[in-house]
Amino acid sequence: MTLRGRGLALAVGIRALGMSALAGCTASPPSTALDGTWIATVARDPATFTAVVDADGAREGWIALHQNNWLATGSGAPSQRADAELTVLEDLLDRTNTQAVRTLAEGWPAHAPDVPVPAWLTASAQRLSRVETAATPSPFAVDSPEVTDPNALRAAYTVPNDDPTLGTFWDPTRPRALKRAYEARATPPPADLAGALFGPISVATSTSTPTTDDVGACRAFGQALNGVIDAGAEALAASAPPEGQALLRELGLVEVARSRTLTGLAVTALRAERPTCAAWYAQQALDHTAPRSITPTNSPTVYAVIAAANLQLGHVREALDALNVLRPKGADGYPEALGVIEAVSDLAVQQGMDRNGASGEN
Amino acid sequence: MGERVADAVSTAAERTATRRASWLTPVAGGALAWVGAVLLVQVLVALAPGDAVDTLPDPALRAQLALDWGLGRPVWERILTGTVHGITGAWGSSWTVQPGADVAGMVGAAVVKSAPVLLGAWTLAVVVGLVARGRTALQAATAASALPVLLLTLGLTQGTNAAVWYGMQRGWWPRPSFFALPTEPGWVRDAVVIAALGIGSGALGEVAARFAAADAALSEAGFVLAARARSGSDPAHTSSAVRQLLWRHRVVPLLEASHAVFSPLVGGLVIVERLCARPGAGDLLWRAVAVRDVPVATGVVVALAGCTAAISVAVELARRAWDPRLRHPA
Amino acid sequence: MSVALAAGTAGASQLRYAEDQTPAIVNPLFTSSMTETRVAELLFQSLYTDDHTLAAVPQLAESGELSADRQHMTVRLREDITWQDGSPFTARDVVLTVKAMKDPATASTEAARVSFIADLRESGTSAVEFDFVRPELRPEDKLTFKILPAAAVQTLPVKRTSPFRLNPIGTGPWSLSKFNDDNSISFAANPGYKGVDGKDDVGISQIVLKEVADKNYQAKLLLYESVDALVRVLPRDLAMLQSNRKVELYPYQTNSWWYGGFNLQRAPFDDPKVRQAVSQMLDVPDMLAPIGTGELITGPYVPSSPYYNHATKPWPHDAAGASTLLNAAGYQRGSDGWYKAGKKLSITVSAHRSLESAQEVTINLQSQLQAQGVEVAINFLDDPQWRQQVWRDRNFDFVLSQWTFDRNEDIREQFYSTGSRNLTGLKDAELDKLFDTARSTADPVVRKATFRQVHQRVHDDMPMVFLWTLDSYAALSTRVKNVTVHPFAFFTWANEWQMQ
Amino acid sequence: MNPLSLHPLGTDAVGRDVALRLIAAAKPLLLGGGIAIAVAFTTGVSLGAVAGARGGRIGQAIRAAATSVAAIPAIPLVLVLGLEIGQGAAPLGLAWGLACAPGVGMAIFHRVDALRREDRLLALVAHGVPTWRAVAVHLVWNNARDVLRMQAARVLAGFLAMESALSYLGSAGVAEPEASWGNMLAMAMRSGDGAGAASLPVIAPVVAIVGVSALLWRAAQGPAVRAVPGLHERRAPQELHDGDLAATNIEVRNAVRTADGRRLAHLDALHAHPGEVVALIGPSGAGKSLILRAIAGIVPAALTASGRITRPRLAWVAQDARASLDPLRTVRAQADAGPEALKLSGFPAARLDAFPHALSGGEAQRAALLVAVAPRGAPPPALLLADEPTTGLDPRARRSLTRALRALTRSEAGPAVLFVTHDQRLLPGFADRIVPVGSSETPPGAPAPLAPSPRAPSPLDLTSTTPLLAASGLCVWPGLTRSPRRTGRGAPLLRGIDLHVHAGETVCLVGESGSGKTSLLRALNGLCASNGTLTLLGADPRGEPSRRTQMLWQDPGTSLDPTLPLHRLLAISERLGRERDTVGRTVDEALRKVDLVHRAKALASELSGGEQRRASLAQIWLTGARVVLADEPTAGLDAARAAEALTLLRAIVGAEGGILVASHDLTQVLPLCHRVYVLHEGACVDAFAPSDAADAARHPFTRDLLDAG
Repeated sequence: MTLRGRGLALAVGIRALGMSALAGCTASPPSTALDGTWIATVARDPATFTAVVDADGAREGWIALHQNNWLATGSGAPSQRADAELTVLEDLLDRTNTQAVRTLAEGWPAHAPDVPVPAWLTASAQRLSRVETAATPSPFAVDSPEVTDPNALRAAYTVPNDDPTLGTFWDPTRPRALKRAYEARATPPPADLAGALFGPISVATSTSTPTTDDVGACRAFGQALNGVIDAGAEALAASAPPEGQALLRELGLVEVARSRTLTGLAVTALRAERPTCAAWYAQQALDHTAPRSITPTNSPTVYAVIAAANLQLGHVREALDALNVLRPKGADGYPEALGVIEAVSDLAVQQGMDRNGASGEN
Repeated sequence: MGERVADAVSTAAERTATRRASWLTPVAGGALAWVGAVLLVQVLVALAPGDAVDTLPDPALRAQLALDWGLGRPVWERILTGTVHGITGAWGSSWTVQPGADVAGMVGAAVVKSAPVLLGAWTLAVVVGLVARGRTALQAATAASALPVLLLTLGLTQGTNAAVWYGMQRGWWPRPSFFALPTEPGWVRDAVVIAALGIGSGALGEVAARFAAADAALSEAGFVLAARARSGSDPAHTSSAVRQLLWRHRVVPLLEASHAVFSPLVGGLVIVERLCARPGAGDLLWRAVAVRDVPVATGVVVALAGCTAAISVAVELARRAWDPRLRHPA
Repeated sequence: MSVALAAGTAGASQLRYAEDQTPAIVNPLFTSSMTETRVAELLFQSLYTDDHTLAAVPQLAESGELSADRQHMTVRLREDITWQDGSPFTARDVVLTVKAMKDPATASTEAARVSFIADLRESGTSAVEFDFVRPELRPEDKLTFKILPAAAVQTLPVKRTSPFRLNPIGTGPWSLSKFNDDNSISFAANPGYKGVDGKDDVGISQIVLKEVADKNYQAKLLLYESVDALVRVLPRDLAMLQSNRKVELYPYQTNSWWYGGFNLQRAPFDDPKVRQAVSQMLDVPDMLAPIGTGELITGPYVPSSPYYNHATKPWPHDAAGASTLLNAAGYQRGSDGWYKAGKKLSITVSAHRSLESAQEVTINLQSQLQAQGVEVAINFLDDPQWRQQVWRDRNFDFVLSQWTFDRNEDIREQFYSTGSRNLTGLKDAELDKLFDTARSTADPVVRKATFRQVHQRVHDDMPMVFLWTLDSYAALSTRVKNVTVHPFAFFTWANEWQMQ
Repeated sequence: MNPLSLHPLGTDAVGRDVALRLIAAAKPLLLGGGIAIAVAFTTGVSLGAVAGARGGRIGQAIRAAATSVAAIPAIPLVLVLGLEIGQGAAPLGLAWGLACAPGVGMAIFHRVDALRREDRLLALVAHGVPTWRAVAVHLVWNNARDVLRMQAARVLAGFLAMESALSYLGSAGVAEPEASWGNMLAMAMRSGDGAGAASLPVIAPVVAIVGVSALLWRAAQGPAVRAVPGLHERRAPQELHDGDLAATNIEVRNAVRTADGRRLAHLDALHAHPGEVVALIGPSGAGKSLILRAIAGIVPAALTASGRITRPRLAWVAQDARASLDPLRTVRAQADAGPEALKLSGFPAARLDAFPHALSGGEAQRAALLVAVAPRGAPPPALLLADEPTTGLDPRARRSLTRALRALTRSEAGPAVLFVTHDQRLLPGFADRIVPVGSSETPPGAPAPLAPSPRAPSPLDLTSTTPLLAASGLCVWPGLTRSPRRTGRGAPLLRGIDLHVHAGETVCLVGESGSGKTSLLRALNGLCASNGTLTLLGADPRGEPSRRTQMLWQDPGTSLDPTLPLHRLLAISERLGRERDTVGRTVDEALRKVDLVHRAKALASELSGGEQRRASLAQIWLTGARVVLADEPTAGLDAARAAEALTLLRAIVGAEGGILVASHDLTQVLPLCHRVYVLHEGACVDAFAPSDAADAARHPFTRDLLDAG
């Protein structure tokens, strides 16, 4: 089911809820696998959903959060959630950028022995190591340490550095600077519904989360997870009041929850150095009917995880394909991704230089 | 109601023609028809504009084949050698379907694969045609044969798939072995092919119409009237004597019908085999035409023409064996 | 990162996969379609192949030393490998295979892949010495062509009609067991298979290639579980397949893009103004809509390619602009079309019949152009006609087709003035210079920047209207375990797959 | 704007309106189908007509060629041709036309050949119509138009089925973007978004294909073939006993055409006792045969019979003796031939193992009697029904048959015989009782008008005038030929014939059936090969047959094209007459002369027997023929009708014309003519005037003919 048109639906859904009188649900409904998650609370008692969404006028922010348009969540609870997500996103971009620059630098003599390593590349490598070893996070960015507001930083990142000696190059520390900025202002998410809405859900599954990087085990766990979520969603839809069912259907909350859960699993797997599982989880999180676009089920983090995992697995072109989605189009988008894309592009060119091309028709 | 004198002496020329009623005439007739068919195919292929060989991409293959088939020679010589090859079975080798394979072997195997389907469809058409005696049955047979083979095949395959899948979804039955026509070979696919070919190619309608016409003529024949009169007064006797007489006289229209419907059946074969992905002569012909393999295409057509001629000879011999008027002319 | 290989019990497992057309000739020397590439991957091996991180790893080779001047290389071969008919694999097989690929009379379609080898010779039964045309950095990346048994390639020229195609002998994980009579091909696991770094057992004992011409029906067969794998799924069927838990979608990163190619050798498209006018008449998103989802492109690369120049602006869809261009080119708008010196502007559009959705796109293109006065005739060609009319005789005005590239997207053959696949007849010295600089530099950053300039320049020369790249997915049943799909050859790691 | 209102049937995958394309898709069917019909008809119809008209060796050659083209199945031929001449509706139509040509040709051949065997073509040619016009207009266009319609529908239906299938499969039929129901269906199925067969773009072409092919199949079927009563349904059992037949108020109605069910034949009461011979007599066309069949319970399919009948075990002998024998079995297999039955029927025991088609005329008659009397596997009959068994027999055969029947009834346990005839001369000494049967016009029970004694024509003084037609030393070979001068092959049928006809004279030619009367007539008209001197009005007709002679056929319908109204039919003869400058003879005058003005608009097929005879005489009058050769004009007529026919013929020919009549029944024509020639075993054995018929010098054969009457 394509969820591309969900944004509009959310606005409609909320307004409709506001008007209809919410009859309290009487008999205690049968327990479903999704009990205890925000989906169940929202479906069973839509009033709580409206309460959270209308709290201190942050409706537009919640809409933006639902559509994964994190830079437009304004202020209040949604923007805090957005900051948490952006922290993860920038961390993944930084991880990808660092690995790309380091691999490019280390692989240079093997691929182009006659050509000296360019100055900007060595400078970039030094910047990365210097920023990593800094004790305190004070120098967010080598260029403008004093700026701590992420939006201001990002405004400067739309163009590459223009260094008189090194020529134009993309400063590799930009994603890390943004990550530090978001970490600085991030606050722990509140424990109530506002903290969990549109977020991942934890469900009990028959098999335990795999610990080794074995794609067979990941797939078994993933399929079990899908089974549980499907069954729970079906049971919930059957037992929830009509407004709840409308909410689930209109906003595709189950799909949003599934995607966020799988993305979470992917990020943890990546951080636990299990790139194959990370790539598989991210693949399952993607909604293939709206490929290469940011939608309620396709969050920017999914593409960042795919890029990072594939780069680690050596599939440079798949990483580049995912990163291209984050490329800024017009006003929105993530300009810091441009540097990462150029780095990974150079790596792709370097790896493919010695192969002769094959081509075919149809 | 005029009575007339049977002029005993019909024209002399025709009387001598029937005297040679020996078994030789039909066989010679059939062979002549087949040679004529082979010649006609060669003429059509040679005279039609453009030469199929120059659609081949591979320059080496083109040069070698131009040599093999002597495409430079004058047209009549190509036709002559083509016909001689066609008759002697030296059909050359395939250009592009299975480059290098012997055409006679390929075509022979394909015809053997198609034979059961042809036979099945023919039997279906004749049996239903014979059984459809009553007026409504007759109309039903003609109406059914109005459905072209394309729609019948699609309807049967897609319909069966949808029905079986519906049942499987609801657990009414386990997954049948023949499932997902037409990719799974098996007796169900052959049944669909036979039904579609027998009915769709118009064979059924043709047979039903011929039997109805034969019955109408029989009902006014003198010896039938005599037999009915004879048995009319003895009820127990009514049906068996007359029916036995009539069945003996339905053999001849049966034989004629079988010859007449064989050609549309073979025609429909190409379409049914292609739609049901069932290998055979029709499918091989389609594949040869798709990749411009002229030797295989002409080979298949000549083989099918041979089958049709053989069927006509067999029918003619059966008629002579069954009908004394042909066996011993006056 | 070694992938833990579960000890697959061979068992009588069967994988059925669907293709549009059964390959006509199963002989790697004459591979021309992607179907034949995949079958060759099942049956044959090469000196080096890709590991899971797409890095070159020895397959038939044991090890290789590159000389100091990097222009000579000695490759020692593995001694434990035998052909499927039991004969031993020796250096003679390698030498004869390369000689056959280089033999002009054989006219092998893979000749370009050994153009970097000047000469080679056996040294002993298990070593081969290569001499390269130019110093090579990592020749093992290029020694990835398939090796045939000596018996098949010893007498030159090798003919397409040689009986080898009916009974191909390889060293790969599967051998061709039978051409079934319903136009499908069965492959059986090769007991004597020797895999990369010890992975010798083959997970699936039988693979069947089924020919199903209609792509829409292929998806239905997958749902009916009559087929276990589809190589390419129509974008239209993605939603249907994704919601079904028994099927798993794998993004299949082919660098393939659709184009409308002009014939620059003859009127009316020898005049660039006419070409630009026609391209401005086309509403490309409207043409893409009926056939599925994809991304529009402005040059000869896919957007995710490092060489794609995102700065290039697409030609505007602007009818008025098109009219002025045509007027500039000397055409006047008559009542029923454009006329130049009395002759009506009418073009024929040729399209390949077996290219899925080609009919829908061509008809859309025709209605758009005819709405703006350009008379269009459509000419659907099947394979033999396509090769003869389009490739051999260049007898076309406008051609609609699709190019697929492997990871290096080497478009030189397509746009270099003397390129063997330069269909449009583009002759641009400046562009040739860019290609030469790109090839000569070893600095990846310079090569990336140069190819981006090539992108811009080809966009401006406009030998083609660059249309889009379609999302392509492979779909496999969840009963197939431990699946990793190679982006170009699909079956490279199929020996590790298992069936439940 | 509801999209459906813009596109009633929705749009296809590429946004084209389905309804419009559905109509546009009819173009390949009409274009291709039209070409197919054109090709199939130009080759098939012309060759089929020629083969049908010529018959013989050329006919066989054309049929052989047709079988070899037919041997190649249609669709494979289309594919191979498509390989060469490309795809699309036009080449497809051309190839399909060639493939259907044999079928069309054979259908036309059978129809034209049947007409030729009924001498229809010969009549037209003899009348003066040029051969190609006779074949093309009269035989093919007028009389085979239903065949043409059916074949056209069959070709179109076949083309639709083939074209839609090939277009669906894609690489052979009509390719996109040209519209065809086949490729519309293919695109709809291919791009079905899960709706599958339920979506409009799929249903529309399917309905179109089924609708049109049903219509075409309906047109390709012949007239509604009715299931035949009596063959299939069980009939109510009749009560069965020996001896008497009692039948009262038998009525036969025609239930098909008129709603009121016009009554065709009626009989008040009839009974017959064993050993009795009852004769049913009445003018020809009075429905005698229908009554007989009603009694036997075997009325033709289109009619219904009512009335109370108690019938014993029956036997039935058809009018054409050979037809009442099962052609597939020998006589011995059909009859329980005991010595006593053989003696009664007079069938030679030696011929028992012969097949019916090998028997001579007389033997066939005896065999029919034997099978009726002693059928195999059934009890001997108590009542024998015979429907005009003597018609077509020459006098000697007629006499021996009546004697056999008489002996049969007199044998012990012999059956009663119910005997239908129009020939009263048989009855004296043979029939015990006579039951007259009135036709629908004459009320039942009215006494049959006994024939007035024919008035002998006044003797002519012939010595001075030169004969109109004179032949001396004529040898005649059988078989039609285009070059009558060249002598035929083999032995001549007749040798040394001398005869002449003077103005105003009526001459008769008498001989047994098979003695060559017809061949002699055709030789005189220049249609059969003959040598010796032959002059007609001073010229030899064998060169370019002058149209002074006309032929009158035994079946008057032969020379009348049944599909034309009478006035247009006669207009043809009028034009032929004008070409030979017969001044002022117009159609209206001819109609008045033969008293058919009130039937001018009627079709020739709707005329009664008498009216047809008068119409053919009008044809002859319009051509202004001086000599008329009549072939058996009186056969099947009772004496009165025969006399009436000849007097009318004489009125038409006028005093200065000559008439030559051929007949097998001497006694019937003797009183009506001036002179008689007798043919026997290939020669003219006797020539005499009626007045000295009783003279002793007559040839024994002539005497035999005279006293058989």
